[in-house]
Amino acid sequence: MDTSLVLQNLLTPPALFFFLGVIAVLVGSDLEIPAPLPKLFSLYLLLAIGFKGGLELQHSGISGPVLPTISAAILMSLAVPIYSFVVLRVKLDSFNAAAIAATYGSISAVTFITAESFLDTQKLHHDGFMVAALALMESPAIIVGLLLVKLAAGQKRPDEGPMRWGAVLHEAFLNGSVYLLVGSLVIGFLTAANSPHSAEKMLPFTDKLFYGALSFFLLDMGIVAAQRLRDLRRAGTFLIAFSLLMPLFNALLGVAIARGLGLIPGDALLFVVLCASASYIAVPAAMRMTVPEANPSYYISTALGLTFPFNIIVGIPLYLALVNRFIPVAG
Amino acid sequence: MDTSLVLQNLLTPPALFFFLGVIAVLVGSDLEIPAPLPKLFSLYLLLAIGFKGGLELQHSGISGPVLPTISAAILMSLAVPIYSFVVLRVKLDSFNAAAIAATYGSISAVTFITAESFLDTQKLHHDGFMVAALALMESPAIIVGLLLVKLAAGQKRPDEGPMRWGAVLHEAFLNGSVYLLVGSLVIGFLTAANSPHSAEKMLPFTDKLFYGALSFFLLDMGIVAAQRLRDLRRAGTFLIAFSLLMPLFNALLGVAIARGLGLIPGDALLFVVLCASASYIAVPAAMRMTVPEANPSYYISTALGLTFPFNIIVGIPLYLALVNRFIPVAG
Amino acid sequence: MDTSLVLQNLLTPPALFFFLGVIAVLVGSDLEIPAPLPKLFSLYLLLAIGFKGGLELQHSGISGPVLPTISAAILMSLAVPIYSFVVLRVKLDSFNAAAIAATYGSISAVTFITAESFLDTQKLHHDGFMVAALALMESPAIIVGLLLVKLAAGQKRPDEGPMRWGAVLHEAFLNGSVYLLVGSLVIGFLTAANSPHSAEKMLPFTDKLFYGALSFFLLDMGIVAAQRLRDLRRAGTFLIAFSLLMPLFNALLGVAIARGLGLIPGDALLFVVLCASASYIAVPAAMRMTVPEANPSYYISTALGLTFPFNIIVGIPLYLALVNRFIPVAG
Amino acid sequence: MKRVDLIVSERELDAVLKAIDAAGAPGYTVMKHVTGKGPHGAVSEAMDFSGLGANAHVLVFCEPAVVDKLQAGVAPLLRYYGGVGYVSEAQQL
Amino acid sequence: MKRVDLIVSERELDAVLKAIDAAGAPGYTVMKHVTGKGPHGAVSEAMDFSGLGANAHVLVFCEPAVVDKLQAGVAPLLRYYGGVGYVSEAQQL
Amino acid sequence: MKRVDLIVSERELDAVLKAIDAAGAPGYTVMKHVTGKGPHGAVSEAMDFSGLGANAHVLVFCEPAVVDKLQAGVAPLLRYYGGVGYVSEAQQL
Ligand SMILES: Nc1ncnc2c1ncn2[C@@H]1O[C@H](COP(=O)(O)O)[C@@H](O)[C@H]1O
Ligand SMILES: Nc1ncnc2c1ncn2[C@@H]1O[C@H](COP(=O)(O)O)[C@@H](O)[C@H]1O
Ligand SMILES: Nc1ncnc2c1ncn2[C@@H]1O[C@H](COP(=O)(O)O)[C@@H](O)[C@H]1O
Ligand code: NA
Ligand code: NA
Ligand code: NA
Repeated sequence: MDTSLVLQNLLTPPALFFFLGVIAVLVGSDLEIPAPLPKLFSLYLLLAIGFKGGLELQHSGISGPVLPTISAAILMSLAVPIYSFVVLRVKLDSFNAAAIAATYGSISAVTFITAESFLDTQKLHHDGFMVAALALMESPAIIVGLLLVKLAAGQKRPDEGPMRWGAVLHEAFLNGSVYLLVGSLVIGFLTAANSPHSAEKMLPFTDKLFYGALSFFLLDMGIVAAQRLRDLRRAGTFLIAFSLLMPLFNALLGVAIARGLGLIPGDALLFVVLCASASYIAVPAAMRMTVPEANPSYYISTALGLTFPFNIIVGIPLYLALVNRFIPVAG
Repeated sequence: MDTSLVLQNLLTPPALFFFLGVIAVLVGSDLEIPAPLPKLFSLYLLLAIGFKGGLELQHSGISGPVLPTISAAILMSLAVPIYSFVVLRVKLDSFNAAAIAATYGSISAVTFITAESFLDTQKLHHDGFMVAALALMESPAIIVGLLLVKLAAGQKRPDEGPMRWGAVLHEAFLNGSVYLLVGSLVIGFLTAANSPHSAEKMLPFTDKLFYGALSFFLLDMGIVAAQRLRDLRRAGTFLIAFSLLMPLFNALLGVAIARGLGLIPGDALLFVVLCASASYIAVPAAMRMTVPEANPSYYISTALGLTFPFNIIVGIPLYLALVNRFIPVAG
Repeated sequence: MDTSLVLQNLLTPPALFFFLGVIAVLVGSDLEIPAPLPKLFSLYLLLAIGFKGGLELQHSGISGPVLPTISAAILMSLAVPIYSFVVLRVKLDSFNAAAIAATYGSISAVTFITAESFLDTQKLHHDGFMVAALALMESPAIIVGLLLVKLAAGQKRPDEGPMRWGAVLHEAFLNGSVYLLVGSLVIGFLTAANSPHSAEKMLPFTDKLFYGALSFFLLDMGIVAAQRLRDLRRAGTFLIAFSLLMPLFNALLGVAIARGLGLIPGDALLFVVLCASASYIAVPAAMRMTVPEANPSYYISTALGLTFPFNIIVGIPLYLALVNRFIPVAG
Repeated sequence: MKRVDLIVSERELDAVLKAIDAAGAPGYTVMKHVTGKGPHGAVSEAMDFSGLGANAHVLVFCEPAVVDKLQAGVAPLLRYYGGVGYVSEAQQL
Repeated sequence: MKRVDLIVSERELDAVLKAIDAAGAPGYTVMKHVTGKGPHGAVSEAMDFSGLGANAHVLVFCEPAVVDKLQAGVAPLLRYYGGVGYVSEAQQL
Repeated sequence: MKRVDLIVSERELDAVLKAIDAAGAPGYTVMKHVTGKGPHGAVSEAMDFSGLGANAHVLVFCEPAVVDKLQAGVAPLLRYYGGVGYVSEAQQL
């Protein structure tokens, strides 16, 4: 069953365009999507996923498993960096260990979106409040990462005093992608309640176009991930192993928690994907800003060059197989 | 009733995304939509609004109130700069007064588009010929502005002789946004007559996508307007008062004229919005080119930082309340 | 009949927006679509045309006229550069002759797409495998062009040894546009077979949006073609005559071959358009890289400044008239 | 040889390039989308959606004689419209 | 007059511009989307979708006295975060 | 130290960067999307939709010895393909 799900995932446009991008780099095609076009797609996807999540959240209401699930998600984004840090310190200095740990505590919105699309092709329902969980897992991971740096290291930097908490919280909660995601969620929520007609008029843009735009963007992500994969060779086997095994471990933990929360299979898969994915947007940007001592090619390459493709291609269907195996279908 | 309309407008995606952009600047989020992506949306909106206007103009035909309305619109775009100039000279030199005056004689296409979307949510019909009025109000305002400079000032510039009328008319009638709007209007008009099937094939792009793209663009406009708002503090209370009271005055005049023309409520609202809005695209670009002595932060900040948000948020529903009050419903 | 078809083509949005771009340059409007936005549309069109072709190829299967047609297309892309070279050598040196010859052996994807859209408005069916022919005509022309350079000239270049065949084949088969087109074709083919539901979810992006996006892109192509037209004046009457007569000759040959292959009218038109069009993307890019001695303004301006507009405006309907005249309707 | 660096508003770019051509420069290089700050305040790309444009950096390598002509043709534009121009020494590679 | 060329990560751009203002420079020019290679490896635009940014090239024409202050304010940033800064002679056009 | 400014077609950029690396330069900075005019005519961004590219401006700060090697490795590329290269004096900030 696992292999059949993997195959079904592999043969959808998002995965295939991702591969097309990877292969472009491997065979040396000069295909490129020049800046700032990728930013257009990434802004669009955040806006659309947030807006759709907000609509659904309005329809389903904030009750039942909503608050427990969101709390569990936030707890995971605090816990993952801590145990990841302990593992990573075996081989790496505190700066690099903290930066990578924060990356794995946070999430990858594109992995989440791809999982949603996969659920659609499997005709499995999922709820809008999972987008709220997505939105709330970036900031805590950033904060834990910076706390770890603070506790484990002590070097002075030229242009700052002790620790600029204001700047840290600011970066954690107000970086562009978290802000746009949360903002669009709120807008969707308000619009669904007050102006259903205008919510409907948004759908051709936010909903119909979504799958194609995701596929286009994954073409670029394939190119970028493959470029990163090269960097990773230098990072050595320890990091390679970490970037494949840590997501698996987090996924298993996620399945257990989802079962405990009594989530339906669709929501359970999304929860697991949140646990298992790593951030290559908000957290790296925050780390690059606040922990310049850490080597970006480590934390970006692990999250983007290995964990992301692994999740997109093998992880999502594998996690669904786990969910199908361990989570009883309601009814 | 006014407040209920204001609220209804406030809770639609275009207004909410505009706010999201404003708040991003106020709270210091690093959300940005990098160049030249905003240009993509602005070109798209002009093309789509022109094309749709052309289709509708073909269907409704050029008769009834069409020519009187367009003539009245052109007269307003000539008159507004003149009385605005007189008011502005109280505090400003001729260069700045002329540039700001021209700005208020012209129109804001995005305000117009937002008003159209608002009419849709109110299920009020409006006619395609109003887009022709929109297209024809930019050029006269530019010309009056430059005439005012010419009459009121006399400084020599290094690279030009007396007044390069060719360049002025060129800029007034052939600047990119006027050209694209008028061109798309003509294309829509021709297509509707000769190839209804291909007109239909354009609609997913020009029509279905429109509302979402407008909302996305207003996110950027919110960011830009909020950045401008800061500049405005330096401009002082006189300019702040001008940029809120002049639109109101123009709107009242617009309601009176719309009543005189016997427009239906939908067209009347659009007419009022044309009178009340100020240009922050074509006119500032023309002024920056031809009146470098004027301070761009004055004419851009008033139009974009205050008048535009005022119209988008409060103005449009307020003007509709005025229209509902003073314009008898046909039938 | 010809003139009526020409008129019908002229009054569709793609042709009209192309004109709007041409006129913008002629009247000196500052309308421009800044980089890299045109690249977005060009990538999108290649992705969409490839994906749709792949879907249709899956539905029609690889049988009947598919392989003979594709073989004939490849042969044409080898033959056209050879006889074009002979003609061009009358007036030009080997470098320029070879570069222009390669350009005419290859194809213009946008001309092909415009022809497809024209077929739709004429309600004429065409098959998905024609996209495969499109994809396979770029590479051979590039190779023949470089062989011609090699045979006819002998100059040494500073940074290379004899002839870097690896690089040549690489450029011929892996340049971004060929790669994306072929890749999207394969993805469409696989998706249609394995995940029809997800193929359907791509359609709002790849299909519904297509006509509008093509029209928008042709606005830019009109601007670019008109800018090129100016360069062409310097190139002289020989090149001007070549760029109008060679497509006509290739079209006649194409009609004869299409008749021999027993193609249906829709496929026949596309075959003729492939023969008659010239490349202004992949081949110029390859020539600029590998034959720097040739003057880009010659091979780009002929293909883009004359042949492309000629085909878009007059050629496509004219070729359909030829097809209607010489190809018996099946049945 | 001399190296001339000019920073001007994109608005005046055409006039400046015309003056460079008129001065007989053998070539020039233009970088657009340049931002900055000077006596007239800060220039950003925020208004890009309107086509207002930002600054441009123009680089000219030329003989000293051309610099004198640039001085005559370009400096008045800089004085009137704002922008800066500087000259350094440079040798051909 | 002096010409100062700074190449820094877009990450540090704000801090550098603040230091330039503090040094009393009469103005500066910024070119973004700049890529390159240095002791810390190559910097590309590939991560653009994430807003990570690339390098920026900052150009300052100023008096020698300002260069000394820039030396004090900017050089520590370059030493700690990477990036380069160079000074040449320049004369106003 | 020396400052080397190279303006080349984006087409030759890879070859030029390879030559810079081979010459042992400690780093370089690249600005793309650069337009201009030279003996081979004007270069614009109009063909951008095809990926043809425009010019690139490459900036290298290096020791005089590296300049000599750049001279050997890059100058032939400039002579054959067009483009310009100039050297000035520069001091580290
Ligand atoms: N001292 C300076 N060094 C570098 N660039 C400058 C300097 N002064 C002005 N500029 C540039 O020239 C542009 C126009 O200056 P201005 O209009 O005179 O304020 C500014 O936006 C800067 O990009
Ligand atoms: N010698 C050099 N010449 C020109 N640019 C340099 C040089 N060294 C470093 N850079 C630029 O400075 C950036 C940051 O350097 P770094 O972080 O020190 O590796 C690089 O990405 C280059 O763009
Ligand atoms: N004298 C010059 N000063 C500055 N840039 C130049 C000069 N000559 C040529 N260039 C640049 O080098 C590019 C290639 O030159 P070329 O191929 O020799 O015409 C031009 O497009 C310009 O950007
Ligand atoms: Na995670
Ligand atoms: Na007005
Ligand atoms: Na051909």
